[in-house]
Amino acid sequence: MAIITYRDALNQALREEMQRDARVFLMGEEVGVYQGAYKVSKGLLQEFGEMRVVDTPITELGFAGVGVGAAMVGLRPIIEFMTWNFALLAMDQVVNAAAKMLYMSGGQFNIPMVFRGPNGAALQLGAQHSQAWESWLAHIPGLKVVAPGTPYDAKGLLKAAIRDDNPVCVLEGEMLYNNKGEVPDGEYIVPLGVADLKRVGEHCTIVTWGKQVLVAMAAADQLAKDGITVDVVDLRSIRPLDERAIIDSVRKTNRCVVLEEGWYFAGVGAQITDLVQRECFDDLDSPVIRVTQADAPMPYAKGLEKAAKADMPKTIAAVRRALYLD
Amino acid sequence: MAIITYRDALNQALREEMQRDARVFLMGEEVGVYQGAYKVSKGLLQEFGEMRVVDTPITELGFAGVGVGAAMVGLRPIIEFMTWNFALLAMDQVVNAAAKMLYMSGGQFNIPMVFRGPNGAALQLGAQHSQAWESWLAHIPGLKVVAPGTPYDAKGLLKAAIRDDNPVCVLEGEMLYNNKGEVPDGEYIVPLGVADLKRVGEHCTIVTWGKQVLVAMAAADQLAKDGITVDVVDLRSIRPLDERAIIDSVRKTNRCVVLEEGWYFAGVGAQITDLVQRECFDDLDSPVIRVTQADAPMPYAKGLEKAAKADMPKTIAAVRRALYLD
Amino acid sequence: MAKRTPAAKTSPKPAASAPAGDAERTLHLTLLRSMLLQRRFEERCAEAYAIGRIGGFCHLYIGQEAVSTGTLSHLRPDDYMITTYRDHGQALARGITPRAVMAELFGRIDGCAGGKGGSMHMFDKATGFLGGHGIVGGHLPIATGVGFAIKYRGGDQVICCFFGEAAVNNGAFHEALNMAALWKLPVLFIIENNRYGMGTSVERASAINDIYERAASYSMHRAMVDGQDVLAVRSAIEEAVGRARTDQSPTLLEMRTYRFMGHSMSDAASGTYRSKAELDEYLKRDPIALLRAHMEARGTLTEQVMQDMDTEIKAIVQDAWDFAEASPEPPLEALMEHVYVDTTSDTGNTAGAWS
Amino acid sequence: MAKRTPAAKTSPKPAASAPAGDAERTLHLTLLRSMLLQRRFEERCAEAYAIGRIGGFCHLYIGQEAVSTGTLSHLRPDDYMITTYRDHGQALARGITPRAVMAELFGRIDGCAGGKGGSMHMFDKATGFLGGHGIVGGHLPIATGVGFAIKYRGGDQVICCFFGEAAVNNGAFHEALNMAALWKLPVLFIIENNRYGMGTSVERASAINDIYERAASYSMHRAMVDGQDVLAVRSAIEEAVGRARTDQSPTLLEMRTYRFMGHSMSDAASGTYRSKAELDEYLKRDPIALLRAHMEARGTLTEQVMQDMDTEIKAIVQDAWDFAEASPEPPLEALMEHVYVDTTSDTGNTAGAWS
Ligand SMILES: Cc1ncc(C[n+]2csc(CCOP(=O)(O)OP(=O)(O)O)c2C)c(N)n1
Ligand SMILES: Cc1ncc(C[n+]2csc(CCOP(=O)(O)OP(=O)(O)O)c2C)c(N)n1
Ligand SMILES: [Mg+2]
Ligand SMILES: [Mg+2]
Repeated sequence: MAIITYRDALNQALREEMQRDARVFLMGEEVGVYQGAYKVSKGLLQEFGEMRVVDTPITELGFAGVGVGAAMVGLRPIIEFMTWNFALLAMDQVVNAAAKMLYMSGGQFNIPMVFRGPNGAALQLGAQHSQAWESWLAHIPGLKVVAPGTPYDAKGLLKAAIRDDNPVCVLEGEMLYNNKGEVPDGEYIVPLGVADLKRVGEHCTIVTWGKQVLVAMAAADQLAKDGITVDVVDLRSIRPLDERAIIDSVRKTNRCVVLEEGWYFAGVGAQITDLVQRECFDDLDSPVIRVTQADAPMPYAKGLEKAAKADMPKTIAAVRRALYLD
Repeated sequence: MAIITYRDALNQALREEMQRDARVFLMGEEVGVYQGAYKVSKGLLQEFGEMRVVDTPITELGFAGVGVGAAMVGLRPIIEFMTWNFALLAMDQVVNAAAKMLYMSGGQFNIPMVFRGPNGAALQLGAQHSQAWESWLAHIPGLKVVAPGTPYDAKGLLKAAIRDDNPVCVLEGEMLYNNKGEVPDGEYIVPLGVADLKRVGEHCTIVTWGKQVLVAMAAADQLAKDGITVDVVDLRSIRPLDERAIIDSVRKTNRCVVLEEGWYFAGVGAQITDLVQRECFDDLDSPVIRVTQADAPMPYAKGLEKAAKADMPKTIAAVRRALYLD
Repeated sequence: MAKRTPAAKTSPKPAASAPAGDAERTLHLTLLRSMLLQRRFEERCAEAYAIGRIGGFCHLYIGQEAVSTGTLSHLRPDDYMITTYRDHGQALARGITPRAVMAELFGRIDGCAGGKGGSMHMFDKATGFLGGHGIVGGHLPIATGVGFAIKYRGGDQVICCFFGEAAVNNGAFHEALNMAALWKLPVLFIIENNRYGMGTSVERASAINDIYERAASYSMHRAMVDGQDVLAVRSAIEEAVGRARTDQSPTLLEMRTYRFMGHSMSDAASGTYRSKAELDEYLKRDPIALLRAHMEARGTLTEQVMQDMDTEIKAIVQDAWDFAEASPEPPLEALMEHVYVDTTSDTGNTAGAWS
Repeated sequence: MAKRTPAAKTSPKPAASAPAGDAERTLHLTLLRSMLLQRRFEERCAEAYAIGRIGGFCHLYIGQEAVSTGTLSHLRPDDYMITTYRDHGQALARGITPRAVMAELFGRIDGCAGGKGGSMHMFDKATGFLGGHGIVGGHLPIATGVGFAIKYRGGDQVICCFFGEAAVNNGAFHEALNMAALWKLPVLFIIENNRYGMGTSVERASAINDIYERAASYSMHRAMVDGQDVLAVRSAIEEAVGRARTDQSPTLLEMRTYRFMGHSMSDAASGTYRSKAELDEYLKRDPIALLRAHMEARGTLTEQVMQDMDTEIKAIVQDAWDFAEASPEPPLEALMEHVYVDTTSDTGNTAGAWS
């Protein structure tokens, strides 16, 4: 097993799938000559040429729609949003075109495409560049949504997303691109809709995804020092959701904390709470507790930004609260 | 008290507030010469002239932004979306500009503006014209979101929204415009963030808002015939949310059904479930049950559309399930 | 109000005195037939809407038939097209059967979108009909994407994209045209300028009136066309299609036309935003009447042929109605079908065989 | 690569031989001073970024100072302006103090947005600085809205809206310009064409290269301006502002300029997408050097004056740095402040007094 970065894992997934299938192409801002704003597409223009690695004008609505059109007639576009923040401009194409086309056409036109890019906050990027979109995207039937937290999952999920015949949103993490992890040398796929129990414990379940997986793992380490062990259920896919994995874990631990990067109101965490209180009503020893970003736009100032984020201390506090320890 | 339509109630609110404050203007597609796609702005062009009742090109992103700009320098725009479906194109202005401006500017620029229009499905309008947006909008800190279900609330909430110094989204109902109800002759305001207990009962709480209020009331009537009485908590405002009203009711009835028009995944209903399971953990005799639209784009065919909607029979079934009656 | 005459004068037109060959007659009859089918079909739609067979929003095409007919009569079967919610006429002109279109309008299982799309969302994979779309401007980038795919695969197909003149003010128009021109893609952008976007005239929505000139911003070929003259439409399309096939470059065509009905079934034909007098003026340039007169002048059409054609078409439309009415509603299981497909691309496609 | 010469040649420029009056000298010194302040300030920003005092994305303005300076030196205090994330230079040119700008960059409470906005989001109500905005194209409709408000209130102010050349391909540009022209609003749309949007040259993003010609789509006044020549910028602005004040009509100006640094702090000045040779070519037209040479030729600037000015400015920037460093971080309570205001409009405003 090679130890590579999350960035390289994504790059491998793109390269392998483009080699495997001539219908697959990558389009977005700065994916070509610039080699990707975050260098995820490094080397691809050189290998695959201008027709398959396409730099676009700054037109998120436009090029998302270009992807939809190409997908309608048999290509398999990968649309890179430089960050998902800018995808806000493209939501009409994502929601009204990509997600609904199959249904509106009575099953005639499926849209085999991927929308991908970094999601959520990085460091001090301010209010307009620090938004986590999974709660919006997962709200929409017709879309699939995945959020890998490790290099292994990043490669496997992106490959699965590219092969899926539906529109799949891949939420990456700018802060994850440099993280390293084990990635097998051979071909593999991480199927959509299958959670991964990243850690096994007894006292509480932490449900999370994407970059928050690392926060949960760090919290788990810390809690273990006080003899508190937790299941960390890494959803990996938000839609389809592996309800079974969540339910099984909570039925075992009888307690649940949901850790998410974004805002709390009608967030994905609320959906998981809804599931857990319904399916584990008689199993829960305490209410489901959610850890989310502060309910405010993201501030620039370092200290405020830190205070706004759903971090390890808050996660630990939530687990302790679920255990009635504080 | 006069008995007037929901449409006329909104029209009165617009007229009175425009008379009261020269800074208030109405802008959108067909609001002027055409008198409003749904005639909500009837007569306003004639009374207030072209500068205050402004027909726009079909540019949701553009004219929403025009509203933001006008609000930044002291006007109080009311932006009408012909329907909220088209507001998807304007989300960048609603979310990144209107909702975040006050925060990004460190408190210098508040945005006193209203975004309004019909939300959700009407009859057989198909996948792209039948979407309920409250779950997206309420996710965003910086926005307020209201959804009146009656003519009385429509007038009072719209007036409050216009006077509020923050951006407020008013979700109306195309199917409600012709509904009649009592509206006082004199001036009144329905404050944002205050729910209304539209019906008092014992056995279960139904939490709802907007056009689903009528569905809940009809279900309550029906249930009463079997001796089951319910609280109907009409939220009226989704953000700010009257958490107290929900909690108080559920602590009394020990059961809760949330009825919403839109999709279930990370919907407003999930947020309310999250609240209830947390604040009423020891009071609940059964899990919170949600009634939502089918998890699919809206189909055109009459029968399918009916089956997709969150209707009275489904609401009744949910209440009975909460009471372990079926 | 009208800053321009109803008919544009720049379009070419065969001289009335040229001898009429058989081929010409056949072509003209085909065009006439297609337009008449659309007309009669839409008239019955109005009736079906009134009695509740058709629901939702319903936008009739009456008055604009020369645009669909002139354009689509020139496409190859393997070409593509995409359009707005005002899509019945184009669906018929492209060759979707009246039965499948009417069944879709009635929300039935035999509809061309299985009853799930409705009036605004006709689709037909077999004829490359990539849908009627409900968000103004939304399908323009999709058309650019189809053009991209054609070039990507090295084909010589074209994609025809229809939209109303109100869409030219929308950002999606700008983004779609710029990319189509920048990348030289075989896309025909066809403005159906019927002078109004709902109740807003082009002059009250666009800072310029000759909207085809917007193409200059993208250094794109452009022309204004008399959209009531089906032959003028055809020759403009011929030129544009030729350019698209050989040179893969896009064109913006402004077809000046008029809708003889209200915007949708809930809108009166005249009154609020346009006068009866204006409507009457435009009614004089009914595309069907114009072609008919042209053929009569050339001696290629008799009253009898016209009447027979009309009778036959009425029967076709009645058959479509009967078929639609007999077609079942989709079963309730259909509600949750087509949200996702279950398939994945298991084998890949290194050969570049386009499926 | 470069299809055009670095300097546009169409702009007016005072003849070098005209006698230099006191007023002229004062003006030129003011312009020079403003540009130099921006330059020295940005140089220190690069330093502050390198040592972590400034975080996030940071886009320097070096090379483009003639645009901000020439434009804003002509505005009245009650005019408005709005810009992109590349906003430090304009903030200074508009008169926000270096202290307030630097404190904002350091994320401190005395910053012009209380530390909440950061590099990309400078705001200052007092000077009508309506923000630096982070979504490309997003602030253009906002500018149109400010123009609308000015007209609504019957004022003669103008709003200046700066944006990069890459924004002209975005739908928001199109919608904003069409409405500004259609409604005749006093908006100056100022393209800072520095040839690149990140790593994409204008030729690879826009189907036309003379992008000011896009204004033709809206029948809007337009011009190309040498954006390295602060005097050329000033005279183009003078004309456009005059038109906006008297006639309330908008203008699109394409200022041809160049950024001497990378796109942001994480981008090298040359290498991947532009050559060192190209950069060097443009460096010859440094706006500060150009004005300096012009003044020297006119005998209105000596080496000594220049050095004194530089020394003084460096001290001002150092003071800004010290001030910013001493300014406290916002307290944690600030996190939940400014999400909403608590006020409502209780009294109304029937008089139309604009607040
Ligand atoms: C983005 C968006 N905004 C508003 C609407 C509502 N709407 C439907 S059709 C229409 C007018 C369109 O006019 P035009 O493009 O000229 O086409 P026509 O109806 O004349 O064929 C409007 C405003 C919509 N469907 N999409
Ligand atoms: C809608 C949107 N897409 C992408 C980005 C990322 N981005 C930031 S600046 C930039 C380039 C903008 O270039 P230009 O408009 O020429 O301005 P310049 O940076 O040259 O001043 C891009 C792509 C963004 N901020 N907003
Ligand atoms: Mg029209
Ligand atoms: Mg640039």
